[in-house]
Amino acid sequence: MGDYTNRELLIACVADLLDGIRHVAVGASSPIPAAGAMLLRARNEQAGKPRVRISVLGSEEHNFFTNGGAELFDCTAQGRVDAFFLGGGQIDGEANINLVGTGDYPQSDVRWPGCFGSAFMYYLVPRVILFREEHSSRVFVPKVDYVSAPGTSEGIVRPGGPHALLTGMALFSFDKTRKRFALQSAHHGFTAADVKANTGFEYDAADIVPETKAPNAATLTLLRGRVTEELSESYPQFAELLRGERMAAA
Amino acid sequence: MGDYTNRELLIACVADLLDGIRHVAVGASSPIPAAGAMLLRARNEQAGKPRVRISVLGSEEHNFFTNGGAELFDCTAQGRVDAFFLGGGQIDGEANINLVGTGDYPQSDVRWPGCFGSAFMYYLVPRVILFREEHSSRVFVPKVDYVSAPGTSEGIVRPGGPHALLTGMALFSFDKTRKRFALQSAHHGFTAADVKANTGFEYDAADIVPETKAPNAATLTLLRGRVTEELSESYPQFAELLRGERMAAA
Amino acid sequence: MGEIVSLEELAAEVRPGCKLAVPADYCGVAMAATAAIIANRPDRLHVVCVPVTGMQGDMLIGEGLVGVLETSAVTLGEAGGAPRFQDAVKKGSFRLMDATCPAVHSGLIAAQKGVPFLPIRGIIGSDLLKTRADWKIIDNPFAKGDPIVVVPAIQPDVAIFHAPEADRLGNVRIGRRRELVTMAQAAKATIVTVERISETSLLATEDSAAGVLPALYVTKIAVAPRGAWPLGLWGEYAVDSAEIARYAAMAKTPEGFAAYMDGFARRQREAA
Amino acid sequence: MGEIVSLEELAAEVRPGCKLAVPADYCGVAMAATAAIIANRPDRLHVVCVPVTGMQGDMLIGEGLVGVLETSAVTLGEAGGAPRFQDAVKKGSFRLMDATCPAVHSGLIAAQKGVPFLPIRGIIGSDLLKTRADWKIIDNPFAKGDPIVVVPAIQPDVAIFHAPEADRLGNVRIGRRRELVTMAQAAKATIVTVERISETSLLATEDSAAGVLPALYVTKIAVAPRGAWPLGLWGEYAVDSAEIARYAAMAKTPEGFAAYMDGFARRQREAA
Repeated sequence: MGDYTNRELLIACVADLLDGIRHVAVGASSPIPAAGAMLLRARNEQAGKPRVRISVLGSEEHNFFTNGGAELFDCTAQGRVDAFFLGGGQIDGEANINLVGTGDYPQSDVRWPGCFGSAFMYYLVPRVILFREEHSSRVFVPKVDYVSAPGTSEGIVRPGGPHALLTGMALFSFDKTRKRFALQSAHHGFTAADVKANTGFEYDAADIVPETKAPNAATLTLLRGRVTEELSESYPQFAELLRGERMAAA
Repeated sequence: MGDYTNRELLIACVADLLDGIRHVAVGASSPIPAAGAMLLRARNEQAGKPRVRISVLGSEEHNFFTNGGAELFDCTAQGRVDAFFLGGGQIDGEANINLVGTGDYPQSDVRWPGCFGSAFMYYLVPRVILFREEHSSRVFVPKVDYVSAPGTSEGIVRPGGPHALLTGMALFSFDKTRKRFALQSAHHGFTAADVKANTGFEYDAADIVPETKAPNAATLTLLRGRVTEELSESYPQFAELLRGERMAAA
Repeated sequence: MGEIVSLEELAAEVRPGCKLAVPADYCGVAMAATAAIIANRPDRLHVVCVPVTGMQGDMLIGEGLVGVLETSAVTLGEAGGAPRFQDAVKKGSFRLMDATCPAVHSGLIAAQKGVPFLPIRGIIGSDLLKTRADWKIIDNPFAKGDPIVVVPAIQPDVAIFHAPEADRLGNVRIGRRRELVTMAQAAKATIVTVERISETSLLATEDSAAGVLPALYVTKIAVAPRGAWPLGLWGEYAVDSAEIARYAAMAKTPEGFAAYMDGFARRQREAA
Repeated sequence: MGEIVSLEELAAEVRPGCKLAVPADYCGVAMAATAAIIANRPDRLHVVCVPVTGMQGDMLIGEGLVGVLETSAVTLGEAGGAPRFQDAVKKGSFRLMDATCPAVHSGLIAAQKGVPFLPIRGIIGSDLLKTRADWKIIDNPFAKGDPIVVVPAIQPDVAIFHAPEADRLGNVRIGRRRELVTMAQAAKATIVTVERISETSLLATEDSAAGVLPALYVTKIAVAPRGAWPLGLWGEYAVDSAEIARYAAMAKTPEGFAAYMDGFARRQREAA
């Protein structure tokens, strides 16, 4: 791997994808998105750019909401949440996501927890980043078995939707008009052919797919210093994992 | 006047009109309704009957709401407010009330404060007591100039409405089906003819109109003791007024 | 967000023609800021009273700054009717949008929730509906023969109120006055005057956090000691009834009102 | 209102077939009461999760007491999927009403406000709408060509949660978990277990009052020290992750689940 671990790359990718936002909400059990947001916050602070606000949902300490569980959704509908992360047991080529289960509904063969707020957040957050570390044709399917939330909509008020898909293997952009992903880059250690082999849906790709931009020295310094320290507070296990992987890679 | 003052009679009437309720909301500037509610609460306590809860709106000390200004209305819509008081610059024979003004709307000749919550509370509180001390044909008109809230409704969900009209001179009941008041009694010192002469709308009346039931000794003891003390906390000026009138009448 | 500025800078957020939400007298009225706003003379204001107003609204009307008044009532409380309001109504000096308290709350909650409307019981058969062309009756989609009123979302450009304290992060104590939360979340910008700045975070404990409007919803904050005077501030000081009565008496005529307003900003500062 | 009773008397409020609202794990889950409810075996429960559930819901499902499950998710968090839920879904043991978090909140707010429905953005085009026949699309009455979902009011028969403390008057501390206020106001009856009883009124100061559910909305209260265990309680104690993991492993089979539940009520009491 060399200079950086795969997770460090993902964190740096998240920070880049969030560039320009003022407020991002992340789940208490989503350490990579949180780390990416913290990296952007630290970077903006260094550069004297506008402050990035991070709401860690479900956290007692780092949750600045005071109006109960409905506040995230109200805040989002007010246009005050610029970015959010969604995953899915299945994601298809039109960016439809499935958080419910496989097989025939309701008696799913494999049942996942459920839609949570996805059938709302996906429509209203301007920059939704689809994030799923596992990159396999089990996850990235031609057509999801259940649409928890569709990738695109017509004829309704929908200011939000998918901005990018980030996996452990690659980064895709999404074209809402064409309802189609485009492979932007493959991460260090993976080829366009690896991505092709592990993706169950069709997508656009250039003849030569670049490698995902490596995090630069300044970014790695911030990430390994201040950001890892900040992570230790809310995500202590994850901070340890990052440190461990780094040492193994060094 | 003899044994009791007119205000004491009104307070006793209010307590009787509220009999059986569990929760009443009163305005911070409505001392007679509040006193009647306190009298009922004291009486029920003595008799071992269910506790009466009184919400004094706008009061910092005696307001048990914690969910902001919308809570009274939510609480009412939940069916948790059994009784409420409404007045009006004008009240007509169909129990329509006008809290807005006289003459052509919007450029009213005389403009009152406005509807407040009447266009909601009148529909939803099961037992609304119309209370207006001034009994004159200026107030009790054939037809209100502006309907802040109608006395009756058809074809809509309306669990609430007028239960009685209490004035400084008399007590009326209201028949929702016939949309008509009936004079129940005239207070001590007033005759059926006095009522007739000072009421601008038509109403039913028996040939012989009884005098409003005088408060009994036990009621007066409670009112002059415990209730006046309780009133001193939220309505100190009114408690003084009651004491003064009593002495003048004795 | 939640930047601490001067009273003048805060007042400058209220621009001509803007939709301005103000709270009821018991919720903390920014009277010092009102004086500062009047000095800027932003006219054609659309004032949304949440859900009623008193001296603040009457002053803005008396100064000729109100183009539209959306309110469930205007009253000086014990001091009686609001004289400049009554006079302006008679003259038709502004567009009047009479409302009923829960409908104002529902309109703001609709904006808070990012929905175009909220249903509300009651109202049907009142004259309010005749004059509020922006309120409609629809059929309850879940039951036959059940007409119900829907009121549109109310999104103020600016919400303004006065509170006991804010912290350095821009969080504001609102206690149990939760309509202030709704008002702030519904509004595009929220400006707040406070008695003082707390040096510790208001979100530090669960107890204090429960009564806080987070900085996320606060645009600008200015310190204005006794900033609600002559009105009161919950938990801090009572209304100055004598002063309100003095206003009520003087404001009965345009001349008396002008005499009262002359030096009001200074007297407001001196009351601190 | 707000009567303090035994845990058994409190649990008896949950009757067969009733609509029972339960909070998310971070809001204070009444696990001691859940054990007491299970002892009464009230079946055909319609469980409304506000807006999701975890171990509590999984246990009620595993015990065969759930007839309808209305939820936005069921998960044991870090311990993974909810095994009894997953198994029951596969077998079709109950009627499933999959939801999305803000729709649950909106349904409860509709009941809180006494309106038959609330509009909500999003949802259109998801498969949720296909299976939620009780959700409808209407045209926004204020704009042409703007379809919007409306969800009906959710009025639970009983709402139940666990909180740090109540006072002798029946007021309950809920801090900033305001969905508990909505849940309680929406419900016909609300039962609450608490860590302790406060001898001073929780409404005594503005600060404490801000985070209080008033007694008016509280039917019965029982003291249950460590009453959320093995889940955590905000501001009091953390989740017992090892115990949740033990449950997750054992509940993978009906037999393992039965073994776990055997003596759970006793272990719950002993955890205090």
